Amino acid sequence: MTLDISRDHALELLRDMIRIRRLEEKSAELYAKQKIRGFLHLYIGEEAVGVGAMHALREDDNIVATYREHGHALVRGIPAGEIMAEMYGKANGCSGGRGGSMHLFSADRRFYGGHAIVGGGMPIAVGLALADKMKAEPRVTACFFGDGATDEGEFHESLNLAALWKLPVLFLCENNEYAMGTALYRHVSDRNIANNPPAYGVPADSVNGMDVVAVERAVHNESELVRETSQPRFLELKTYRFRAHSMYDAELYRSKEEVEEHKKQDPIDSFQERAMSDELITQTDIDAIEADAAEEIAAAVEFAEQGEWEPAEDITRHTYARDLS
Amino acid sequence: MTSDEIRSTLLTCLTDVAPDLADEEIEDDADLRDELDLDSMDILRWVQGIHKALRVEIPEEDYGKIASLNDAIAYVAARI
Amino acid sequence: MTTYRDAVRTALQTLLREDPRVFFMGEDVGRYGGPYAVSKGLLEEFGEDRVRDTPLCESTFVGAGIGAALGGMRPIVEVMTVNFSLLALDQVVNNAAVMRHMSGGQFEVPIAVRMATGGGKQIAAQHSHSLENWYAHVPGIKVLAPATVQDAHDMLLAAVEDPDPVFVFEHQMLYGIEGPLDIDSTPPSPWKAAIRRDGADVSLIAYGGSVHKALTAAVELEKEGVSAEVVDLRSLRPLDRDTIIGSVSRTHRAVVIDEAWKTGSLASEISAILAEDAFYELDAPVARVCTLEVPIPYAKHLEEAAIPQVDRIVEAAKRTVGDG
Amino acid sequence: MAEFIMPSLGADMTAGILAKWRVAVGDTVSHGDIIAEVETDKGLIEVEVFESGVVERLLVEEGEKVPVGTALAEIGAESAAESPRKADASHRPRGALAPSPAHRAGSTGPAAAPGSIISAGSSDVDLDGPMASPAVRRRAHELDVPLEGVQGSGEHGRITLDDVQGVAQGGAAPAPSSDRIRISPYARRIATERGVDVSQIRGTGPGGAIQANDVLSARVPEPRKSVPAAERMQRAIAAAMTRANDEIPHYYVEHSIDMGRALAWLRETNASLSVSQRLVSGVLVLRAVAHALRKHKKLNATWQGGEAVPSAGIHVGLAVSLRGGGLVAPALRNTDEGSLSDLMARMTDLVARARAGVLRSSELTSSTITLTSLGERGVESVTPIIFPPQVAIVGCGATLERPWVVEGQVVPRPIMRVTLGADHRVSSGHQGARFLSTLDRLLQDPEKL
Repeated sequence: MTLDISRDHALELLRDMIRIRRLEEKSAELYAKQKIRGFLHLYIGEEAVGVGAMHALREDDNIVATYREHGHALVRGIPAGEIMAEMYGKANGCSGGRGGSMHLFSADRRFYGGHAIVGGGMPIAVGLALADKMKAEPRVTACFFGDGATDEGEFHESLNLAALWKLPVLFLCENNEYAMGTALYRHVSDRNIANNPPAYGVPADSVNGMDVVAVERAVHNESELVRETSQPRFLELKTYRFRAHSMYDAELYRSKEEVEEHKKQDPIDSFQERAMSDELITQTDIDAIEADAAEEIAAAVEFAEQGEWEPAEDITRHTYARDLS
Repeated sequence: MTSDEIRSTLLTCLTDVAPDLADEEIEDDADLRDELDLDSMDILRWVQGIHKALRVEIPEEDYGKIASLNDAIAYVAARI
Repeated sequence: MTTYRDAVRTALQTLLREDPRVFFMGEDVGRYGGPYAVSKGLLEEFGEDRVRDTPLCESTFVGAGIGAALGGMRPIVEVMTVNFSLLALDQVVNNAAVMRHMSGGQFEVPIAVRMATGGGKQIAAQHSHSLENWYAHVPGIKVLAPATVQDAHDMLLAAVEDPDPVFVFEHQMLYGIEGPLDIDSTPPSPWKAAIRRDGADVSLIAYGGSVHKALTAAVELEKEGVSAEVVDLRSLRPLDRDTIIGSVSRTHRAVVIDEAWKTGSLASEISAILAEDAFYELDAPVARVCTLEVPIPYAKHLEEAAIPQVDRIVEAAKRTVGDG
Repeated sequence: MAEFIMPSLGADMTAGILAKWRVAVGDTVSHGDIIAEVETDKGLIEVEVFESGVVERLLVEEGEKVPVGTALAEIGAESAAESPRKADASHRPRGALAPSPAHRAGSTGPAAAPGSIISAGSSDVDLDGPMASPAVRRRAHELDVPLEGVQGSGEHGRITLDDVQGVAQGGAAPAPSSDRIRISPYARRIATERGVDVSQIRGTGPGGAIQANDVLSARVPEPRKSVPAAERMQRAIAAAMTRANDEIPHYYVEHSIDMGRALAWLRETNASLSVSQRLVSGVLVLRAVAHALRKHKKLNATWQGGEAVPSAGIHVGLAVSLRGGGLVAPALRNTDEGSLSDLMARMTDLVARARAGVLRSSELTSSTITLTSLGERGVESVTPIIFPPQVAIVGCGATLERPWVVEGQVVPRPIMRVTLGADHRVSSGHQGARFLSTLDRLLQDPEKL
């Protein structure tokens, strides 16, 4: 089956997936060297989801993401330097050093944050959609969450409320088969997550999250339906993370064989192969993309290294609109 | 001992008793009790001071004879 | 004279009329007219779009309010009681309170959340607690406790106008009280405490429903020759340290009245403030009159025994002046 | 050449055990390869290398536990020709990976430089004060042993309970400090502001705590340094007298005393004494008042918080007017004890110091009654106002020759008019009158004074 996309678009998709992967690899390295601290959740293996979705959504749409959101932020347009600086905790980070890896924000890009309470971002997405609906804005709110979030009450409440009030939310479930270390079959009664939303009147579908082109098409179709009907929809993106849940994880809960099996479907490798066999791209293109990515990441690290620490005296800034003391 | 020397000694004894008088112009014929506000305790301590400095003993019945500085100078001069 | 309930409704009407960004949602606020009849008639006046009955999902409708605020609206959310609001605490503490700071100042959450609090109606341990201090503990949000009819009106206007998340706690025994309401006056800052009664011997520091008990106690104390000043905190976060310290610097004695449990209460906080910043003004140990450390019981006599009453305030005040 | 270090996989990971090498010296590795397994608290974690090259040296053996940041291996450039092994490479200290400039500049940054972790665990020593556990500090407080002076015998000089106990038993500890006084913070503050000695106040608050009212009703002492500013003193007197006049229900009784025998005895005695030992009549009155108080204890008391508290000793305060216009009434402690000449010496000294303005504060606060005499100025009688918190005051007028009936004959006698002003809450006029007649009787027997 051919990809049925233009060369330019193939290059765009590949470039963004490679950018994410190199950013994540560099992050792991800098974490080991203690430049980055706290929790660090890497997106390696899941790049096709973020890249496909972001390419499908419109610039004016709202994004609510999770704590594994470096890739979404990067493709959404937050500069790699600002992401890296945020992970460093520097003042020139995209959240001024107050958020870190799990809490990337950008008002300019309508990126309403990485949320680290599982399911906690969902009511917010519902509220953003409510605001748009009341203001008659033709906007979709794309709400990313993992399979673990479907266990939470807020998942069910949010589906119900969005359907009841007919709100333009696109629920995007990044099912990577593990809620941290608990396998899907051990945390949900019905492993077919897409069975759930129709009970609330929310149409649901699934797509192979390792296929960037399939993801892009599905998200495009779903988001435009949401926009047209002003009703919520649900899309499950079946994916897999190749790395541990976070850095300090001995991965006692899954076998190496299982990981290796999934790596055969590496979204970047498989896309490269298909694009090359379709003669959309060449090895030279890939080398150029890799070189650009390496340069971009090196510049991002430099940007982070050169960044200033926010003065500790300013710690209370942004707690309130005006300092209370 | 000249009259001036006696006067100077008596004055020193007086300001020992009443330090606040040191800055004041003490008129030689002023009444010590009425005008300089000395009481019997002050007079006694003055008499004790004079005794120590000049070895002149002033008995109680003679207190009336040292009512002013002038009187006291005369009294002491006669007994040195 | 206006009731507290009508004062809140008047404020809601004004807000809905004057600002198209404002909408009001909560459980039974529309058709039912509000569990405390605060919003009676609003649905009819403003329609389903702006007066929204929500499903029973505190976490999600408060969270949706936060999202709508992020999206440029000025939502007013009613939670039926503070006990129920615990279901929404995740959204309050993890989202509303942190959004501005965690995003480096890029996003703000101008939401106003109203809820009933306090005991006195014999509705037992799942509807009667005073948990304002849980909220007042959290930086990033603001907490108001209107005790008067005027404040019930003015503070809701201020809460909606404020760029930060504001939580307004209305004591459920106050909805029926009557008082003057001047909707044209310029209200005092909601973030400042008020001296409700001047006195010389002891400061009775209270908020919300307890303010009225403190005022009654002050009258009783006067009969016994003790002149009590009554401080109404009004804002629970930020706390108006200056007024608290100012009052105690005049009276040198303090009794803090708080319908929450004593342990870890706002009364504890105020006592600590006095120990920190008014230590050399204190002529007697600070006294606290709080709810006994039990779930609020149903039976009338037990409920009354549990929550602060006038006689306990009088007794505590007399103890501080060495007269009890 | 690059180093492969023990990675930090979480903020709570400070060290790891190198469980297994997956490579050997000479192996070529590339970025992302798993080259070692590290045993952590969370289990075995595979560790990747972030450089590409040839493993030149393995610095840590399997099974060894090393801190985060420690160099585990050296990775040389891929082409062996370009990477001659440096002779000094093996001497490089472990964990000495140089911190980046950014880290040096931002020492307050959250990420510590690699290598600094190693010393972090040992730096929890409080260098600002003596090291002592809370229990030791409490015991030291109880025993009033200042920790600063204690030589610690524990580990790293830590002060132990035994150290504190030893100092306490050795008598090195200072006397208990005055903060044992139970007093409200506000009362302590205003006492300091007003110069009131709180050790002289009896508290009326809970558990005998001194409260503001106790301080406010305590007598404000006169300033003790140099000759006091007359105005300031006058203000203080005015305040004390106003309060006394407002608060104390005074009553007055008056008595005329024939001083003939006392003065005659005095003349006789003085004639036989050296100038330095001479007595004045005032000392006789002073002593007589003190002796009379032994019988009339109600007048020798202080009013504290609504009740009269009998004073333990008799300390008559002597009103001394200062020429500048001030007035002080320092106490002669235990006025009823010791010889008359001793009392005279003490009185002389006290008056001299009062005039010089060098009284001790205790002398200004410890009077239990006051004696004031204006007789020297010719005044016939005095109606004095009580100094709070005292409950009585004795005023003497001049001793004047008056017609007096003795055994049916009118004869001139030296008569002194004595007035007792007393607090009606504490004593009655009857009791006051009896005090004055005792005083009269005592002055008729001067040799017994």
